Amino acid sequence: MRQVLEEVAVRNNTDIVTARNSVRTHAKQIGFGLVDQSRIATAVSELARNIVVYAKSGKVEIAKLNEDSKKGIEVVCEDNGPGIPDIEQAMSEGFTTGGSLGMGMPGTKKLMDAMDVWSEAGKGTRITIRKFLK
Amino acid sequence: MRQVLEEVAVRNNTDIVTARNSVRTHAKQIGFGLVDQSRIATAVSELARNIVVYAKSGKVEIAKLNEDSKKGIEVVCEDNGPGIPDIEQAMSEGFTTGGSLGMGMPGTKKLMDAMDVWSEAGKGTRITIRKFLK
Amino acid sequence: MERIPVLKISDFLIVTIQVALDDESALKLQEDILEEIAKTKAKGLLIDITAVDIVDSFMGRMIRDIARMARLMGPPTIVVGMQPAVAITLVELGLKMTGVSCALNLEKGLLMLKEMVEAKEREERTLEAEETEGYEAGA
Amino acid sequence: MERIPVLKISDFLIVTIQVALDDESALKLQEDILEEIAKTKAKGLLIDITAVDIVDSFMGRMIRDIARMARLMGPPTIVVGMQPAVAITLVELGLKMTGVSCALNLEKGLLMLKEMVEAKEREERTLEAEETEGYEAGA
Ligand SMILES: Nc1ncnc2c1ncn2[C@@H]1O[C@H](COP(=O)(O)OP(=O)(O)O)[C@@H](O)[C@H]1O
Ligand SMILES: Nc1ncnc2c1ncn2[C@@H]1O[C@H](COP(=O)(O)OP(=O)(O)O)[C@@H](O)[C@H]1O
Repeated sequence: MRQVLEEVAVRNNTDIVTARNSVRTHAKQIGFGLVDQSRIATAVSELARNIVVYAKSGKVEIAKLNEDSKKGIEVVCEDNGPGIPDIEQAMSEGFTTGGSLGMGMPGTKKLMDAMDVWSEAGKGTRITIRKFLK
Repeated sequence: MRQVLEEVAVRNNTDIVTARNSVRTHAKQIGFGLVDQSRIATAVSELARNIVVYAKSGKVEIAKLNEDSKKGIEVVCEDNGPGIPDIEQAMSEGFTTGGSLGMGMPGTKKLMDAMDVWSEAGKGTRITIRKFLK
Repeated sequence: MERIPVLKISDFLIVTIQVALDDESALKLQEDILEEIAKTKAKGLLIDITAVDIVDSFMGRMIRDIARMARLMGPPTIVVGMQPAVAITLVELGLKMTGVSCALNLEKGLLMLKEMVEAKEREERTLEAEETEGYEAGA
Repeated sequence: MERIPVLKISDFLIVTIQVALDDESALKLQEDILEEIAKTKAKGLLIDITAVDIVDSFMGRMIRDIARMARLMGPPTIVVGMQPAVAITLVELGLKMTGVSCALNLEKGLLMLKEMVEAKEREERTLEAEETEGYEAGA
């Protein structure tokens, strides 16, 4: 079962803070410990910033995963921006088109248990990340 | 609205200094603070030096951006030199064909809000950089 | 936009980050701190992040850069109070915090900063050693 | 071409950069400084960049290289007066200034340089005492 808990609109710097704080709160309620809360919130902060920087606006959807076998959190970060032309490149450390560290995408992958990237040129980007309770 | 404020011919070391000082003065008048003035002038210094080193001569055009939504500065650095064969490579840190630091192009990107590079082999290079008032 | 106060206590600047900083406020803080260093001629800088529970790559980089920038002006910097979860996340994220000195809390940080200021004159040799190890930028 | 004076004051060389230096003048200054070090047997070098409001990668590298080269000849170097905006720009640009000691102003810089020179001399004496032969230069 997948239950949507909240949706945060992301259009500016303040929304990045709102998104990561919301995710943190939900992660805590779902039962994640302090370190996982920090990992999940940090990952969302990276993805939300990318929405603001590269796509101007988008949204972050926070959902609870409640399967018998796997419980946890799923966050979908979505925008209608320009899309990512080469996903593999974007996932590699140090690659950036924004003059920053190029650490957000590969870093998010390391912090989460799963990460799916969908993107189409001119249509947008949808990144789904998951973390499971141990 | 885009209003050209000044054009500086770039042919030698002294012109690099002239270009960066002009840009700094205009940035100040447009309303940029000390740190942004330094960022913008430094970026132009890097690009003007590249004109002298790689293309022998060219020009730097300084313009004011005065859209309702975005106000700021735009600087176009243009030359009829040999062009940049692989722009992505030129934008990556440490890449140089001039035996220097290979930090000018990626550094400029980091200091500015936007950077567009156009280049064609044998025709020349045109780099447009922008910084917006916050 | 949040504005974080930069306090001068004896010879040191003390910055306590108590709210969740957005990117713009973080950059403003960076500027404020460096201007205060120039204005107050502080001998050392202490940044207290005890209350910060999320440090992403942007914020982490900002903290690191402040330390590097301050060093170019003179004063050494110490970061105190990083929460265990934050430290774990930053390392897993892969952010290199080379050149940033850290201490457990304000008290230990102040002591350490005092020693750093005193030891700064002997810095030459340390830097030389770090350099041969391929030590990274600016701090 | 601009020519920056290199002054000797007691045991130190003092270089104050007050004009916007073009690349050629910057390289000439580098040469001048190293020649003065050899000629005057100065014990320390102080570069004052208080008046410099733009340091790009070329100029930044030059300052860094002067410090590194001077050290290879012997005298420690200190850079004083870097403006906050310049420090921010250099770090954002990504220039590694490892091995460059900095101080807020001329006064603090001179004090620090004195201690650096003294620390260096102490160390050389120790090394000399320890090693009677096969001692290599450049500590
Ligand atoms: N939402 C997005 N829309 C378009 N491009 C994106 C998006 N997110 C990431 N990218 C691309 O992927 C690159 C790598 O992203 P990341 O690893 O987070 O590093 P950084 O944000 O520092 O550049 C970005 O530079 C950008 O080109
Ligand atoms: N105006 C130009 N014309 C031709 N080639 C250029 C120009 N600007 C930059 N380049 C190429 O891009 C490379 C990277 O430039 P940059 O990052 O500024 O580093 P550097 O100037 O130290 O080499 C240069 O080495 C050169 O090959």
